Amino acid sequence: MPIGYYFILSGLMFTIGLTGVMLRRNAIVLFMCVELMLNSVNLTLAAAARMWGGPDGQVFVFFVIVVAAAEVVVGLALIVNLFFRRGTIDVDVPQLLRF
Amino acid sequence: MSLLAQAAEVAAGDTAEVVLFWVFAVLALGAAIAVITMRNIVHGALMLVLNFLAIAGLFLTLESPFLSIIQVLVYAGAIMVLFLFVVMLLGVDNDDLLGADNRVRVAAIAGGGLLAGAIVFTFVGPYTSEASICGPDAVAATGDQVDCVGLSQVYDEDDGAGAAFLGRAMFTRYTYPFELSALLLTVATIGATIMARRRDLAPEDEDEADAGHLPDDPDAPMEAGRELPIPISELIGDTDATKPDSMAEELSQRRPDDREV
Amino acid sequence: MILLAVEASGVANEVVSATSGVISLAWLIVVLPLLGFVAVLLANRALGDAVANIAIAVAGLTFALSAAVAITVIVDPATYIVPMPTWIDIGPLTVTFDIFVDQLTAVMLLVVTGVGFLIHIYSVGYMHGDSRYGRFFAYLNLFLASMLILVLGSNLLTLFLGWELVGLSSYLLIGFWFEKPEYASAAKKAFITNRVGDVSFMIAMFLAFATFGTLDLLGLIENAPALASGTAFVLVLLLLGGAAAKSAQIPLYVWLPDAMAGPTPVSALIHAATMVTAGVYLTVRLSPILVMSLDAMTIIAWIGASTALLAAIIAVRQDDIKKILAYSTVSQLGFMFIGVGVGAFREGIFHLVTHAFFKGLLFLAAGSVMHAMANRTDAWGMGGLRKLMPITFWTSFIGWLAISGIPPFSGFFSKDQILTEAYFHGFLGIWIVGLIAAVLTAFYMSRWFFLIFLGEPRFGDDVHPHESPPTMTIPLIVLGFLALVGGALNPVHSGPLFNFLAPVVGPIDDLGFTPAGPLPEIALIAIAAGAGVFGIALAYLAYVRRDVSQGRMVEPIRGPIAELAERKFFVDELYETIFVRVGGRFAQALVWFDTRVIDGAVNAAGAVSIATGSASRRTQSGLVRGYVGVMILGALVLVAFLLWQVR
Amino acid sequence: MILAQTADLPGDLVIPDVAWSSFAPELLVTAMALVLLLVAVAKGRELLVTVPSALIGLGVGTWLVTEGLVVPGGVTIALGIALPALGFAFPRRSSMVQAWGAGLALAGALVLTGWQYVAVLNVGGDTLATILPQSALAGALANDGIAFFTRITVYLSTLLVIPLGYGYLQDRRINRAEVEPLLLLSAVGMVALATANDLITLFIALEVFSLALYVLAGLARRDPRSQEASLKYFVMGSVASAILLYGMALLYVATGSLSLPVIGAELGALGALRTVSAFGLALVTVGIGFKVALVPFHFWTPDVYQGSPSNITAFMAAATKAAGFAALLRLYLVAFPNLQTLWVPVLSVLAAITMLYGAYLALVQRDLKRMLAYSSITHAGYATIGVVAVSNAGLSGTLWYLLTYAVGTLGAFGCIVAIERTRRGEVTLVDLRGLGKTSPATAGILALCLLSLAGLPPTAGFVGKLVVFQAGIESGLTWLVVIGVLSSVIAAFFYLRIAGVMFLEDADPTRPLPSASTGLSTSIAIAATLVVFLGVQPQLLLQLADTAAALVR
Repeated sequence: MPIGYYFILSGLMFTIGLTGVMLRRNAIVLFMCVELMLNSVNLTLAAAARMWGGPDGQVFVFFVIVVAAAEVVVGLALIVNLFFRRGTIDVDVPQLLRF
Repeated sequence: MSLLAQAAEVAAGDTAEVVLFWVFAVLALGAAIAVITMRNIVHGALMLVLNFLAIAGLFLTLESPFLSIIQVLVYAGAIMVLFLFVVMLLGVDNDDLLGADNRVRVAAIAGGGLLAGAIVFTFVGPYTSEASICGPDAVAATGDQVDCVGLSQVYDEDDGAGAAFLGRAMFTRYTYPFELSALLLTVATIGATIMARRRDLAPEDEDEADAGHLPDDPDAPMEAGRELPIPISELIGDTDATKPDSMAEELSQRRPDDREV
Repeated sequence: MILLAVEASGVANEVVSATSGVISLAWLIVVLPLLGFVAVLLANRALGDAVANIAIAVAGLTFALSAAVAITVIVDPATYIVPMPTWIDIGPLTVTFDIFVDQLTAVMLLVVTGVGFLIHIYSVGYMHGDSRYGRFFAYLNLFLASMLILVLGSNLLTLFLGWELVGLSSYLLIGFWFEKPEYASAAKKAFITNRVGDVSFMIAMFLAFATFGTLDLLGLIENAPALASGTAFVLVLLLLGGAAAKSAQIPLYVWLPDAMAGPTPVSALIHAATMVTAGVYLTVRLSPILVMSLDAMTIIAWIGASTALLAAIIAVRQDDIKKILAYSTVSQLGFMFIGVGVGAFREGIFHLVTHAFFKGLLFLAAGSVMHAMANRTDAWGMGGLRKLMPITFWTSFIGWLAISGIPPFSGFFSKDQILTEAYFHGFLGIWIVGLIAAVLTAFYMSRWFFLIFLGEPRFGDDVHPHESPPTMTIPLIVLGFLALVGGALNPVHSGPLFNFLAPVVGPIDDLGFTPAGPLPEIALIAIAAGAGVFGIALAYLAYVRRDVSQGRMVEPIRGPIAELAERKFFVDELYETIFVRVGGRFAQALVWFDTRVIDGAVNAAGAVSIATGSASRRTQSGLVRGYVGVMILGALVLVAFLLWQVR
Repeated sequence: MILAQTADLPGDLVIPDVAWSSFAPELLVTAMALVLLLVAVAKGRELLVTVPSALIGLGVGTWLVTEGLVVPGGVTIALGIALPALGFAFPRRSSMVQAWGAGLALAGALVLTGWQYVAVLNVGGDTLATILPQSALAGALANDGIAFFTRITVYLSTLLVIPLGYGYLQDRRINRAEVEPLLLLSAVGMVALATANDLITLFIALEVFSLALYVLAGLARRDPRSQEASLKYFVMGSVASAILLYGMALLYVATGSLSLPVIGAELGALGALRTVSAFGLALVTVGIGFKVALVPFHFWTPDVYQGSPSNITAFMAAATKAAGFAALLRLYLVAFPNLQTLWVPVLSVLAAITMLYGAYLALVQRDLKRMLAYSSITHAGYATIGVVAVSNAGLSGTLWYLLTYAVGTLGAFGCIVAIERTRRGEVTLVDLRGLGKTSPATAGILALCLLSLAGLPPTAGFVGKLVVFQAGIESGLTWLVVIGVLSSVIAAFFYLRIAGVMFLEDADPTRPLPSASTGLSTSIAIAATLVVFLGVQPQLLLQLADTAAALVR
């Protein structure tokens, strides 16, 4: 399998995640889309590691997973807090800050 | 040699890899699309799990069984459980918040399509030739084609899963980021405790009344005066709204008009 | 030609590093007023009105020190550099706080500190009883320090430092009576107009540094002859941009008339004698660069001439006694720029000095009149003050004749020499415009003088004019004396001031000027003097003979130009339209973009939707996604651009 | 098991020598953050935590001194002694202990940074040079001028922010015990970002301080604006870092390395594969541009700056920008020098748009924090000029500019905190009317800091602009500098407008006067002093910035 197919696949997944961020207003789904993006990057990195025959990419994948976990923890805590204060998880509802 | 390593060896073989790649690729893409289009969040989350699992499978075909395990454990296991837990906790299982306007959808999808096109354009060619098939293949890279080295030779014989391979790099070359990631988790933990605490015992939380100048109802109109930005003519005058709003008016007002005494 | 021969006497100064003697103390000239500023501010509450004495003492000391420095320079002419600590030192750019003293500096020092000192004294009487009396003197000291930094800086950057500080302190002083909103807005207008000039100055500085590799005045002057003419042209025009803002030349003069909102001593000090001359000082200081581009100099001359004419026309129809003086200042500054532009640098400086005397005097006299008239400024509501305020009357009389260019008063000599030089350097058009402006000057100043002092009183019983206290009249008398005899500094073209300044101004003799016509010098002098007399005579016919003192009084000068002049040729309105209205539209459009477009989710993702934006504001949601959308759009553009670049 | 395996491994496994001194300041700050967390948990029994940690500190310090590292040892011992002393000085006031402890740690970190600077500058034959290798930990960490100078800026800003926000947080009753540790940890993350020499370190460091800031922005949990700021920052930040990450992955695809210098070398050797690297470059530009708020990736800035608690905003504005630009400098000058033809025009255009757009929009703001947010966008544009100059002068100019910007903006936000303490809600221009009369000290300092931000001499900001513009001119970017000067004139409008409202208008007697606590006044005063000092006598630190430039690469 030429390695490029992995790159293209992960690029498409990244694009889907990015499109999802623009489409959805639900904060939880939004984070899911971010997770999707991070995962597709992981795929790129793992494929590149295989392509170059070195460990760097795999190590990076490992760290990205750690980062994703940390981000999710904070993000979900934020959402929970937001939900209890304002009763919604629609990212577009709070609009006090503008202009 | 562990079972997983054997599976990886089989998976990364020529024909099996092609088959598995396409299966997992279709699964991953389909699940990803489902995540961003499904209205039910729980379904979406399950689709995300499916996507993660498909990627775990792809890691196998990429000769990285250790990553595959981590992927299943951390992502599909821990992170997704957290997601589902929060979804259940908040009781918002139905999402009717899909961007309401068709135009947004068209624009977003058009943007995504452009990006996807750029990605395909970038990789097709140099990375999709025969030379880019991984392993010690007979086809040598020519022109701008890229050769794929593959991982089969760099793994030690008894390290089928690549854990030692990974660990060696992580604890030598990448010690510092490893330590930093510990810091990251600390920060995340502190952050989550600050954020998710329902009630602060001590120190006392900010009074609800203190924030009372803000409309509680998010749909309420803005406070007067915040609605519009400052007209620029005010920049040169002062903040007093009763003043003439331009320099010229001020000047004309100041002109003494009492020539005939 | 006698006077062309004299111009060849440019002997270059030798450069001396002054580490001992009076000149080595020149840094005190800057530091003293700064300390005075701080001391007055700090002691303001404790000492009450007595703090003014600190400020005055500081100004006096500064003047004494300046005089000592100037005398040293006169006795022993050279360019003195007083070594001071380094300010900035990065790679090729080294800027020190060194003090630069030469003949030109000496002249400026005397004018700034001398007039400054007198105005400190005058302010004691004028500002008496003001609620922020102490603070006023603090600001005056700050201004003095800023102006002296400008004059004494050995580097374009330290000069710029003073340049900005002068702007800042004048901002504070113009807006001193900020209770009236238009005063505050006048202050802002002045500051902002000056900032526009600063852009030009800063770019000029960068260009100079890129060209010369140094910003030291000495280095600039030494290397100036090597300048390519194209660079010189651009550089001089950029410098002109800065100078025009500070010295109120077309098109940036609009701030000066408004600046009259400040207390009158401020108008006299800043807007007549010192700050506005900074542009003239700058151009003369860098005259070796100026002479590298005759085209640019011609532009300067024409800007000066048109400013002189336009401001004079406007002044003819102003009724506010300070506004008249303000436009007259703009006009006289135009004369100085004519001097600079036609290569008569020394004459320009000479006019700067005499102008400081007589315009300072006139402003102070106007202040004295306002003091007596309960702060009225409408000239039509005055009249007959001759008997009531004899000292003010007689000093004003001197000032009037001086600015009108009547021999042997000081203004005659300097103005005449500029015009003569313009003629002999071949600028016939400028000479004619200058003459017209000179006639108008005599006319409107006579109008000013006649309306205030002659005829019968036209004010009611509610005001009781009286002569001002001695603190105000003494500066008047001193300045009156100077305005009377100031011409003696340089009565003929090869006078003492001329020779004194010769080593430091640009080499004019080898520029190949040819006289514009066959007229001899004596004829030119006669014409200039005649212009003044003619203007006065016209005004006499219009305002004295027609019996101004009757109860009803009609402005005799009518017609479309007069109307235009009265509305100041609508320049303010024009600027208002260009900058404020159009700029405002643009800003509103941007804000609309930043809020509605980004805000409305609808429009988030593409330029297509921006075009159809307002129609689809139905959903007010989408903030975050809108932001993300634009970010992604930006990313797409970047990706597209870079991919296109590599292919 | 693992140990047994490593024993059998062939000799290619080299465990790197860890030069602890290379990141001594970060270690110190991290350790203090952890101790403070423990103190917070201990609740009233601080001595239980402080005494053991003091003992550890004394032990480590003594060991360091015997090893010849006198300065770090001394700092460690001093902190060890200070900890229980703080507990005694403020019994049962853990928030005071927190603040003092954090401040001391940051001061210690500054001392250590100074020591490192000296150590690296004395490379000629000095033993210290071996203690501080140019790149520590197998190249994951760069000990160069960017790192040192950013350390100064970040630690100094954090040090000023802690007293600045102390009273404010207490007033609003959001002074949670975790605030100081989070601030310290995010400062560590910022410095780690500035020292990062490979993509992994860079990414993780970025996430460390970003996560901390997401939380800090939402500190006022009952203030809906703070909530909103936090959410917006988080959503956009995580998308931006995903984009950045993808860019990094593409760079890895293109070059096969994660180490910045190696990437730099590989990109030079690359022929036809420039497409992938250009793609990566574009996405990395987006990600970093987001962090430093370049238009059009700036949209989070106004909202987040306005909504966050003011002291956190000050921290974000001053320190984050420095860290972000450090990463930007290192990425573009170390990893992408061979792609100059690609990124110099891109960044130049972005800088131009940023300068004009930020200045123009700041003009029409009423809310002071929002106005300063737009002004911070403008300043990102100015700092970028130094980057696109691609020269030592530009590099040192940018570093120096960020320092001057940091002190100016900290002073300004400090004054806003003082005004905000006496009322709830945003500070608008109307709140400032006549402040020059009623509260001349606050108004004077605010005006001074604004003048510095506007770039008027003789303040720090003027020297900053001068240095950056000069670097731009030297590199032939005259058009960009002209735009910069223009934008600074537009910017002068709104800075001046604030000053005008304060000094040239009458006070509204019903408005409460600003009130400054001791800590707040101290840090505002320090910031103002620095603004003047760096403007009048910039020599010392300019020299540091200059040598900093010489140390890179």
